Amino acid sequence: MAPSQPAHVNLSPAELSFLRSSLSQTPPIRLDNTKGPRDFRSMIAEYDVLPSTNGSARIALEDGTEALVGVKAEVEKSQWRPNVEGRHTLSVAVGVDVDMADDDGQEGEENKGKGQNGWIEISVEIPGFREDDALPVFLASMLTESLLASGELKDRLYINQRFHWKLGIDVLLLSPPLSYPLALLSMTTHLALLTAHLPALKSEKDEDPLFDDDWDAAVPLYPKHDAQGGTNVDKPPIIVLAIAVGSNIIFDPCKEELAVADAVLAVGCAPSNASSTGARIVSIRTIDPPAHLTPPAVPNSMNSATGGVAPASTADALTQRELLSATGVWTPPRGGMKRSLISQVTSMVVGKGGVAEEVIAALQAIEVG
Amino acid sequence: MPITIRAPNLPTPHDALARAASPSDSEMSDDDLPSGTSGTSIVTPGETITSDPQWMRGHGTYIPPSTTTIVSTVAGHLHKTNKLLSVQALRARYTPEIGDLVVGRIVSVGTKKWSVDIAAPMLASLPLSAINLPGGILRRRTAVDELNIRTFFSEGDLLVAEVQSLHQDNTASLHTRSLKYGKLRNGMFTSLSGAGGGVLSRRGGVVRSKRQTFTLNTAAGEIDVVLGVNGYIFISAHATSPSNAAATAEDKDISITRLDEAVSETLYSSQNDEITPGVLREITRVSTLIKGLAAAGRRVDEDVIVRVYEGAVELEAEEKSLGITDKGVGAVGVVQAVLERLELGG
Amino acid sequence: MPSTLPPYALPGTLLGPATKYLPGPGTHIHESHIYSSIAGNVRSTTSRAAPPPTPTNKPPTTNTPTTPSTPTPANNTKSKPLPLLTVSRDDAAEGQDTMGILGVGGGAGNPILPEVESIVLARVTRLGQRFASVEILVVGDSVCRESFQGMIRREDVRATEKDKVKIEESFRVGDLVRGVVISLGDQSNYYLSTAQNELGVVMAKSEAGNTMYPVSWKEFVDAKTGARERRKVAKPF
Amino acid sequence: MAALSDRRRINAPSGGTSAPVFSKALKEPGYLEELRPQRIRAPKELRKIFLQTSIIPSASGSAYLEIPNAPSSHPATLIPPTSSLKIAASVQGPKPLPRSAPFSPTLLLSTTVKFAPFATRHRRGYIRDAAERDLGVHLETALRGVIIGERWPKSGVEIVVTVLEGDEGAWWGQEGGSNGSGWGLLNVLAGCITAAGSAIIDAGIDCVDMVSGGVAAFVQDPSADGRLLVLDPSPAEHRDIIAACAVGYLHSRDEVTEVWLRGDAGLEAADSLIEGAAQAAEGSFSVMKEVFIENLEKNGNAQGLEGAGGKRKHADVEMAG
Repeated sequence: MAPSQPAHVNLSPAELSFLRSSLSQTPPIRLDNTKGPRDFRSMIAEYDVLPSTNGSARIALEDGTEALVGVKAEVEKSQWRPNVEGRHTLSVAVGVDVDMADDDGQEGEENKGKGQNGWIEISVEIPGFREDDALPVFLASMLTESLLASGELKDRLYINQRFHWKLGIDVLLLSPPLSYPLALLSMTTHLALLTAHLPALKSEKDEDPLFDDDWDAAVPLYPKHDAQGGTNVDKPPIIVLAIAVGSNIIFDPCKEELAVADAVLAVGCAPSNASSTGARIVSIRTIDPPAHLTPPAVPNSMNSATGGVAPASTADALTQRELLSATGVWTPPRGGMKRSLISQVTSMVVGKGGVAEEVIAALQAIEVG
Repeated sequence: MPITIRAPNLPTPHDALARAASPSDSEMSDDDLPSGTSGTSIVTPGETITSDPQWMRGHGTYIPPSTTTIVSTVAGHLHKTNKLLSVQALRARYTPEIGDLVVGRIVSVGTKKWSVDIAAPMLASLPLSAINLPGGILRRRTAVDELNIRTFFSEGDLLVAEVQSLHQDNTASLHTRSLKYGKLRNGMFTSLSGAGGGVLSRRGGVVRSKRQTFTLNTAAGEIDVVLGVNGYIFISAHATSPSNAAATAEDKDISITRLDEAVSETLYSSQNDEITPGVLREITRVSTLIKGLAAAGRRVDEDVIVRVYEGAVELEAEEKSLGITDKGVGAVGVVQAVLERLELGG
Repeated sequence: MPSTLPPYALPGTLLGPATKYLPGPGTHIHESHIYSSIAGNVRSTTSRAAPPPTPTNKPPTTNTPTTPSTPTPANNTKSKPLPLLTVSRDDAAEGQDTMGILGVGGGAGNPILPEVESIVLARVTRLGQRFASVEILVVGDSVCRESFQGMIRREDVRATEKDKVKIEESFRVGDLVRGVVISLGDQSNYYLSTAQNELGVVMAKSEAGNTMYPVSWKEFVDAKTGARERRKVAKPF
Repeated sequence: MAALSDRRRINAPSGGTSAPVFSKALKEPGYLEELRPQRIRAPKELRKIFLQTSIIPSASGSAYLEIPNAPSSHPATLIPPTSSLKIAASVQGPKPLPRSAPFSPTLLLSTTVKFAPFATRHRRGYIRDAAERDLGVHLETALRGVIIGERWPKSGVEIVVTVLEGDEGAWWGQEGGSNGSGWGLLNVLAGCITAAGSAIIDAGIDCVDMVSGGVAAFVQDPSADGRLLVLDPSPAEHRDIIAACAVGYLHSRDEVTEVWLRGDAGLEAADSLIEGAAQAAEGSFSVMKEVFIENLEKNGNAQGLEGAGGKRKHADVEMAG
């Protein structure tokens, strides 16, 4: 796993072995036995908690982990860049924009502004970590790349040729990370973005921007309806955490479950453009399972305190340990993840009626309800 | 529905306090309530409890110099024992007391002792001289034991022990010199206090009682529950008693120390026995229920656990027969459902 | 899998089924087959003759008949010893040639860690009431890339009259000590013992800073000044 | 990161120096476009890989990886059309943990990925920035899965990867600069995995397998309408990268220890991207294998008599997926 500090597993080998054997049952027995492998831990969510932001949300998990996200939009002057024709056009970000077949700056782009990656800034703060520690950096970059890949958000930040919105998304974990906080942070960010509003623009074209001071007139950052009046399906991405234990796949693991995982996968997904159901993948990252750092159990046969004989040399110990097939002795997992398992996870996440769809729907329901 | 999201519940202070305070209320008669408590037995830091000099100050209180007023220093329930006034904090770390049965986790291994986390503000210590050494009869420790200290307990290992003594600075010294203490395995650990206390567990904890360890009979088999006074709980598959283990072991030489040997062979094992899936499931069920109890603000003791466990099994069986497969209600949901039924039933 | 072993292997190379061989250093088992875990030459030795697997390979099964969890393949070895597969780097076999202090030829040699019963050379760094701290410089015949922290407890200095041992009469900071590792110890220390005749201080300088030579089992003499200093002296070879 | 500027050294002007714009590019509108490199490799063909181990004498294991740039199609301009990848990885240890460190039952791994200041068109600072830290985490994940850490208790190993020249994210002439959306980082990661994977084998640390890196991407197909899967994409050669994926792949176990996928990938696309990246990693693997076998054979014959110079070896392997 990314960070070495919170990943530090402090469970005894006997506990690890116990957890592993319960999670590898079919169906797996989870730590909270009322939950199935696809179930998320129950949580408490609310939005619009910070009045001085454009959008905010707070989600608390039952283990006490709590995240707070504030989205703040500020008007910023766009950078000017001389074009080859000597005409001034907005500099264009290159990359993920699929729909723009031709972006070499020859065509007029006044009609539709294009956003830049730099207009969105995500910072993640976790108590007990420095800003440049591995965990916050990793979380921030995963959140950023999912957000940038998932749609036209950055294009909506375009005001006119001279100005744009700069979106600052500040993610705060209010408690020390008791479990791997990625999914929690992404859900909170999702909710904050979903409920974020930008003041309505009153000025036209390339004038200095002037905004309506009526908050009721503000436009949502993620409009519910597109220009044609149809429902807009563009929503912020969410990231789902899944672990594999043997052939079982378990979603939203708690700390103890994470500790015995063979592999951990974070899947970022956004609602699919094409249909109202299902989702599409915008990013995948593996996370190092903390089990790699756990101590292997000393089997009774090798422990002088339990009537066994301690091996005389490390070479000997190695042979005995490798031959160990007795169940109930914890051995840290080795190697990686089978590709078939990854595709199983992704299809469970983004398939029809998959986990992503349900989570997005549940978060949507908060705003509606 | 794999995901349950609830709106934050606004605190209902009056209701919550009344319920939480009820056990201690009964022992305090209204007529001699000291002044300044405004009807409830909850006091906050700085609140004057009484200025009557007849009362003596106890834990959680303080008398400002040159006055006779007793002032609370913590937020919690007011307790009165004869003329002694003490305030028990609503939420506090565990303070060890001699004789407490605690569940602890090894934090570090020293040359002659282990440091153990027992949820107290300071780590407890377990000297090498305070454990049962393997090899039968209680023997003196040797230099070899010191070198092999890690074979007994190493970092992360769980153990059940008794608080043997307290030092000046309130650090506890533990011992495991009894066959009922020692390393824990074949089960899982649950914590009701410490860092795990989140939004859902503001109250609750383990009740100090006569019996901290008990065996629960389930359909799948027997389950041992160790309720550490410190809020650490270990639930495991029932260990076959030492005599059985010795009988099953095909030992040829029958000696007096045989029983001890059989014990010592598994005393420091960190290898689990074979546990049937049924037992695994029941162990996690008990652990979930205990967490749910804590989250629902109930104090946890043997009686409550047994009752809630039986209720939950019954509830599940009924739901199954009715064809309800209501997964994902969460620990608190189940516990609350069971408690409601129990209260309805009497 | 062909029945013949490849002459050399890379990590992940399949060497053979676990029922036919025993895994030795440089190998691991994955799904009951033995694979190599380092890049090097493959050797197969029957465990009794070979030096790396000491004869104590078997005792777990013979000493403790009651231990239920002894892995089954190990039981088979009692009747018919399986050949032990090891993968080792070439240059490690030649040892001293390539393992210099400067580490000639990057990556040469197996990284070494002290293990129990290794004879080591260590330099005393600090003296305490009950122990002497040392840094282990040489393990067996190989010079360590970096020194390991070690510790000699007072009771491990001499084999006899342990109670009368005084650390400051046995070692001085800077002495070179030959010792044997008795425990991998806690935290960062390895425990050493010098409680044998041939173990102890092998090289020492006097307070005047001159080299000394041993004169008895507990004294060194300064070659220049003739001053005597007390040490736990290793028996000269 | 700008706030964390390095005060101990004299730094280059903070404005940075961008690639020169020649007057020809301004006068002739089409000229710049002419310079845009085109992919001439087949979609499944990898670039050439050069790998050499044991290059740093003081390290216990080291490797150097180079993926040279494509020959320039336009000799008229000074600016190289594409970037190349040059990575040096070194392994220090396993060595004892510092005194203050707590007991660790396994080998502690610390990975550092650092771009040399001159590694990209725009000069980079001395202090590791977020992208470099992120790469370090990815690399650690890739390596942690192959190392058998339990065999080295109480020790640590430091893996230092220096990117001497990094693949850039987009063509330099494109607006927005050569950084693009950071697609080049995936190539850098794959290179780091291959180089660091070779270095740990060179150091003789127990591994369950050899880990190699590979990248695959979906690009906008210029000829047909739709997406095209290409292996080992050089971002400068592709106008639009839709999604890309880097993996750390274990050849004989057929497992992946690290997946980094970004961009708008559908469901099936994600699977085929990982599949493609594994194929690309297979290519790097065959180079690694050849290098190590050649090393072993040489050692076996010459009994390790030669010095460091004799160990040099050279593998230019033409890869065809």
